[in-house]
Amino acid sequence: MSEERIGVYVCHCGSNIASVVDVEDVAVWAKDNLADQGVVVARDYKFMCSSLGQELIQDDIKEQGLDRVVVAACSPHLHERTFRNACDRAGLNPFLCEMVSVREQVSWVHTDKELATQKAKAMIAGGVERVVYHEPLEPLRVPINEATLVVGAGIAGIQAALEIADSGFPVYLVEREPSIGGHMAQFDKTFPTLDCSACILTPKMVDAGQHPNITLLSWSEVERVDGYVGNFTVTIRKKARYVNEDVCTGCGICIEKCPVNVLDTNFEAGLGYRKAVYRPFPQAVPKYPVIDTENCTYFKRGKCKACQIFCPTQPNSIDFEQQDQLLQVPVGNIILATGYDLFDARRIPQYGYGRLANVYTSLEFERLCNAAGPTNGDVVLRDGVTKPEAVGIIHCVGSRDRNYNNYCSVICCMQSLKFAHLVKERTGAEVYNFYIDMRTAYKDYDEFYQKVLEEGTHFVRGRVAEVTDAARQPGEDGKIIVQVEDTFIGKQRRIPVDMVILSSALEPRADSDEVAHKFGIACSANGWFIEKHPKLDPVATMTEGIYIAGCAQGPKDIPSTVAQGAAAAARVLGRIQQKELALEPIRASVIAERCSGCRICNNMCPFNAILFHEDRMVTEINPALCQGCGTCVAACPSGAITGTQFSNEQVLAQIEGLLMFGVNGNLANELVPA
Amino acid sequence: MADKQFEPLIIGFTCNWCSYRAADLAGMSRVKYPPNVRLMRLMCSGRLDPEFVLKALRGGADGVLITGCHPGECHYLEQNYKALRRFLLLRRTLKQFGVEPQRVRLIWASAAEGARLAQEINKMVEEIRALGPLTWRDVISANGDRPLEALPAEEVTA
Amino acid sequence: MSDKPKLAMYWASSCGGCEIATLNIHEHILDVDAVFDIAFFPCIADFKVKDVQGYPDGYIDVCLFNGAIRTSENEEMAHLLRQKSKVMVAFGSCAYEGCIPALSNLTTKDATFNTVYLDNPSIDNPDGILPQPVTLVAEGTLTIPVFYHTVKSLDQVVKVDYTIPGCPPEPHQIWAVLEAVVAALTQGAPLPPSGVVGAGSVAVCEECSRKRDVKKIKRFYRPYEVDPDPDICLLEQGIMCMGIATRSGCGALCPQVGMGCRGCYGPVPGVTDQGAKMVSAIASVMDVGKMGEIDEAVLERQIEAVYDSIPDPAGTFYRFSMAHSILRRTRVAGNGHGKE
Amino acid sequence: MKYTYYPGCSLERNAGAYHSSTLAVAGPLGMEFQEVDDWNCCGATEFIAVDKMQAYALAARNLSLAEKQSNGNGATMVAPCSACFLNLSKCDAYLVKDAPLAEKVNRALAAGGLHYTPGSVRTRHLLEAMVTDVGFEGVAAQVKRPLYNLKVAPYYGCLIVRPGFLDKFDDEEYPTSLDKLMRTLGANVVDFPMKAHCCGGHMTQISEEVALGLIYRLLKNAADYGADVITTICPMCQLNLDAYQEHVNRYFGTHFKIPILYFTQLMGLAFDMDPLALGFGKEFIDAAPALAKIGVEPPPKPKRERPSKEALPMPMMPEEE
Amino acid sequence: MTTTAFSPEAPVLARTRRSFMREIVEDTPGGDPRLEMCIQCGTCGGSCPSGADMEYSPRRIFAMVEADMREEVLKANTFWYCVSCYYCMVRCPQEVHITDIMYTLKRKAIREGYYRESSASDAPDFSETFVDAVLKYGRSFELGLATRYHLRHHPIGAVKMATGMGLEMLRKGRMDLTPRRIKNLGQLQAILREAEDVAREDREQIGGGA
Repeated sequence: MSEERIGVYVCHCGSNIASVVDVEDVAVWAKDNLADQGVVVARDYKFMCSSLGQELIQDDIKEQGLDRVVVAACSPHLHERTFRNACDRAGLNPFLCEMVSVREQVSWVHTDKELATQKAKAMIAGGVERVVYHEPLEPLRVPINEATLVVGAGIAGIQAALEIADSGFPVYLVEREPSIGGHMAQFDKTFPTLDCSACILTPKMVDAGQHPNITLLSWSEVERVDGYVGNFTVTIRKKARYVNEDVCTGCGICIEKCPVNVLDTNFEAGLGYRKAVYRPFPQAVPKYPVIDTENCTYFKRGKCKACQIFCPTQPNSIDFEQQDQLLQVPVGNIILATGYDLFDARRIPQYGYGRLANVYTSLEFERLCNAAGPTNGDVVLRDGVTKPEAVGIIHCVGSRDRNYNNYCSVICCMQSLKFAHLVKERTGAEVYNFYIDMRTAYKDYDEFYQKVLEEGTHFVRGRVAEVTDAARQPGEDGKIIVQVEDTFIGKQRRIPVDMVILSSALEPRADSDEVAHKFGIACSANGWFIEKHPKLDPVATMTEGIYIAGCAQGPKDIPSTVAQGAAAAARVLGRIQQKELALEPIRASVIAERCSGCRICNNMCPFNAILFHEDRMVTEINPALCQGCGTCVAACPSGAITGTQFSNEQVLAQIEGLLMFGVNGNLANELVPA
Repeated sequence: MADKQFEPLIIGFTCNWCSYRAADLAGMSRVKYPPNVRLMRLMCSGRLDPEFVLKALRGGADGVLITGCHPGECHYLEQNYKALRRFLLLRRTLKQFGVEPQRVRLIWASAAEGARLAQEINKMVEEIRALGPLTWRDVISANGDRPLEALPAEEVTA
Repeated sequence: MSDKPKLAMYWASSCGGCEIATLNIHEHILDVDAVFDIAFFPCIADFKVKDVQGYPDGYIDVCLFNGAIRTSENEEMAHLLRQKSKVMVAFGSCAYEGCIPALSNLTTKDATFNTVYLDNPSIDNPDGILPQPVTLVAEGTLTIPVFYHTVKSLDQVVKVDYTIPGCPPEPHQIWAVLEAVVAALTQGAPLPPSGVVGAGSVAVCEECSRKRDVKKIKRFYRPYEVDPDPDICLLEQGIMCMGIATRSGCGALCPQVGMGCRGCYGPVPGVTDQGAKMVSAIASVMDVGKMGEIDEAVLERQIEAVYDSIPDPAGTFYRFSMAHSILRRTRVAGNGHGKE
Repeated sequence: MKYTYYPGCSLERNAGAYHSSTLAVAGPLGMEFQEVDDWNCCGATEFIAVDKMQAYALAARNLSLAEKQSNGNGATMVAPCSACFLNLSKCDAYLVKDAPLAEKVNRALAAGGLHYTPGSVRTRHLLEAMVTDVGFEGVAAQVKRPLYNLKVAPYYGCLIVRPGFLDKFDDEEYPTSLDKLMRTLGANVVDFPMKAHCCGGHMTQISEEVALGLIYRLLKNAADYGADVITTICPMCQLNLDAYQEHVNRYFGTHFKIPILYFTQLMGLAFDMDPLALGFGKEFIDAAPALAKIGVEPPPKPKRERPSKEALPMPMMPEEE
Repeated sequence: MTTTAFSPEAPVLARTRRSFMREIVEDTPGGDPRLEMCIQCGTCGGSCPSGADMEYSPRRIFAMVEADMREEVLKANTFWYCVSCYYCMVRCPQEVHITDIMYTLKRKAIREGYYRESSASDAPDFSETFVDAVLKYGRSFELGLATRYHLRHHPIGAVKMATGMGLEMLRKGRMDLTPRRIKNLGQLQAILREAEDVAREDREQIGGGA
């Protein structure tokens, strides 16, 4: 009979656990069968993490004199802190609490109730056996670096950076393009209020560019991330601009004089041109241009130098010898706001993009509408002159389609309604919106739909089958025909139009996996960064100190993006205000009297925490440097190194508990003395 | 239980930073895998003491799954390389103990590879199901260790 | 008989080295004779089993039991002596943890018989006769002990009070233990707490005078392949040395003379499985499989190539501790394991 | 390369020109065909409409014969007819996917002493095998009389690209392999947006009116883009566009005279083979006037029209990138 | 409500009530045809080459199936007008196996006789004539097929055929006057007979299959 007094708490998690695991049975079983291990109380409860659930544990600790607690609920990465804090409040050292993940590892991944229940029992047995060997510990405290890294300077990143900088803390804002601003800088009007995108965005860009607390690193990318929450070291590649930022005044003469015109597939979405030395748009922040070495005549052929010749600054701002720079910055927290890519509409050939001149993508149309765009805001056909008389707008291009992306891109309905309005306003053309479902669920959104209905836009409920120039009926010649089943009348229709706009899906960045990897976070199957909790912790990630905001987390509109940027900033500020961080007290230490000085462990530590004392011929571990991986513990052939929280006793006991049942319920474990 | 098909029991050691999170992710994405595997958390695959594996096999596991971060991605920089070296020497040793190599596996699974982890678990369960039970208890109490009088008649020769 | 305390020493499955070591305590043997009456000691005096059976329970004060449990006779004698003795001492590596006899746990009884009685150049056994537990002859029934499938340590069949490790235990240790017992018996001094006695509590390295550095082992060499540097840690020279995982007490005899420690004192206190610890420690310091090499197949190939220089890992790492290890023996598919 | 060859019912008669031209060009391209011994009908689109199990057993008999003929070496079976290709590859794919179905089909096959291991025979369309295995360079090497000036509309129809059960080799909406093959022969390939649309299939037998509408669309589209000939890869497509062209003209009051030729016939022509051996003359719409346009000299490169100053740039297509 | 509802493993069948839809799903080969995943977007109806001539678009047929309108569905001409172009199937955003479902509906309509009340009541006979030829010879026989079918349903067309296209086909050597038989016809017929038996067993077990 164990001397410990252990309480076991089994969470239903609503029905998340209880629908697969018979939680009541598990609790009864634990009380009846784990008494020898010291279990004196076992309860199940609807939501263990709720305040009532926590109080249940606290009351038991006080009233029943519990000295160990095992909570079988979700992953410890989610609620370990919650339950530890509950123990702490009840006067029990928080590290005497052990969590068993019966949601992520049982109810969510198994379907057979009987087997899942058995597995839950075995896992709880493991937790109980283990917790016996837990020791009261004090968390390690490390200072939090006050600086924050924000990756991606679209509206989400800008918002987050400004919030933090305004609070008086330093921010490194890294953007891989030559200018900050992101997709929002490309837009013309923003729904539902139709205010001008540039008018609301550029002041924020200027603020971010000039803020004394923001170090703006445009044309830069994060190379690697080391360290951990509170103490990251980030290596940033500042790509060569070939323009000396210290001297350049941003006068733009170099751009004017550059003889090379380059199709701008980036900012102008392929609808306009830029020079080989360029800034993406006139209001770019920072104002310094960048030389595109792929297209620059000097870089290609070794002559030209027009930009340098005409540069009026002293010394000359153009520096063809400039090299990439690697910067290392220490930061405490990181916000990823890396945005989205637009679905490549050429992947749906039947919509004709790339083949039929007057099929446009949504981004192309934004540029077409934009007063600063290639047509100065004239909505015209690809010939640059003709105003369309009829325009088709197709929703859900590449979204809600299992052949491409099975999610809803959220913004397309509203964006398409905005396009319908803009087309009407600029051309007076007949507008047809082709949609599957009209999704206008947000403040003032449905009102906008009403307005577009009032304007006389035609709404055809049906997913477009194809867009073709193969005329076969009178009135189709010279037009592009949108073929669709109008599902309300149940008939196939062929609607001749002059222009088609494809509301393309938002997709995760092509390199989102790579980026997630770099920062140690995860992507969902669709490729979006995964938040810590979809409802309750939407901007944190499973990796402490890394936050996400904006479309990198999933498709969303500008209001939500800005809200997330601010939310991530608030989380970071909260962290910074704590000044120091409580770290898991997971550390290795040498029992000096057991150490024979064999030196096997001496090169186990990449953090140089292991020292050998030649004089005493024993090894010692510096707890300040130790990160707690436990590699030296496993390596020590004399068992002279122990690790807190993951001692041999704890692990071996847990194994024993886990093996209490076979998968068919028969007793698997033979409790033999080794 | 004789009428049920053999269901292997597998103990899995996961790294706190990658594979345990992969298991979390598998859960969050509702990827299914058989309940034959019971995972426990270590801070790093470098913490894995070969004793843990032996203990699991001895205690009734039919297989042991060791998981860690991909080479080059260890949260502690390089400890998974040590885990790999230990695993390979342990595997050689276990072979001499008559433990088939399929029973003790090392796989790399990043925090993003929930589905892959589930796949590997599926695969391993299938493989071990095909190999049959290990039941080390029976290995130790094998025949010949019975008292004289319990010998069957056919072993008594003239 | 006098009322002196009674001493017994019995050999089960062992080589006899432990008896030699016991007699090798030099002039102290006279003290032993002075203090004890010998109650049973087949090596030096002619007692019969039935003599022992005739003793009342607890008649023997101290029984030094050496040798592993290999046959039914070994086991019966262990039970008998346990019953008749106040203090049971597992004496030497065989009784403690199986030692060399238990290496046969890496194979099967059939394979062992095959090597011993059938397939060996020095054997002349044309009829392939193998020992049979029971043989009927004209005169009646002959029985010999059953040869067990698995070799066990003494503590796996009876309760053991003290353990003296070593193959064999060093004479100074034996004397130290006997001295303590004698002191307890003659002067009423307290007995040491049960467990391992007469040995150190750290690893052999503690007693080894070789110079040690951070370990990076490129490959291993068999003893005949190299002429070791006399001053540097053998392991660092690629010579397998179990000293790092072996209990001290011997004075690091083998490493001091250029032979890697074989591990006969068993694991360091607090460690269960000496072999597993060796696997872990050795693999940890192999200088192969560098950071940056991320092609798993290449990595594996490199590491496996280095491990080829350890020809018999189980036999090496578990040379003495097989019976006491976690797994205890090998598993041979279809060869009598599991229920028949 | 050696292939098991499944000609299919159409090639025996109606599409005799396809058969003879296929065999004629196969030789120089190094494709060796061994016909499946005693093959039966693939079931077309009809059998599955009447009886599921029989339809799968029928197709599976061919697969089984091909498997047997390959002696377990993993047969590659080439079918020139798109419907045969679809039926056989689909049968195999579904037997792989649907284990209970495979078990039942094998029970049926067993009644004839046969068995089929799902996945063991890979059915490929002739065009796919040619462009993948021989390749465009291999074809180019045989071209002796390039089809200069001949404006060809490459017509794929449906079943070669849709739904694409195994090794999808070309886009299901806008395939290009036949375009490239025709360019390799020196022909002037016209854009033909309807190149993967339906020829009407068996609709000629169900509702001639509907069928003629479908055929009309294709002919009009090809004519709108100035095609001299339409080249096909499927006997059904050829039959519908060729034999019903006059019906279309009568019904719609049009005057189409577009010969419908198998791609292998055009290949043979470019390889300078005897037109008779390639089955020319069997077409309803006489090919001679169109073929007379084939020039000796390559046509001058069309001048790239300079876009007007105001014109906006077009997005680049993947092949241009 | 429970998380298992979203389990990718949970078989679709388990979610479907025993209904007309389930009958169709069970009788469609090649794995789950995903019929209940239809979101009524109309991609199929829009893509269908003969969609304009159908009484109900495929999308609408699926809605009717969902509504258990068994008779109306099986009497429709929709699936008889399917030309097997597979456009609907590759474009369907929900990956419904539409073409295969059309075949299943054809089989059901024939087996249960509803086709007679369809506006395309002749259509099945074409298929059956084709099948008969294959059962008889092992290969298709165009002349036989054409004449028998047309004589039965379009006598005037048959005359036209005989004088027009048919004659031309014969003259150009594109049509046989006599059918071609495969060598081992007995084997094929035995296989097809057995297939029919297997199918019958199946039907008895689950009911309604074709």
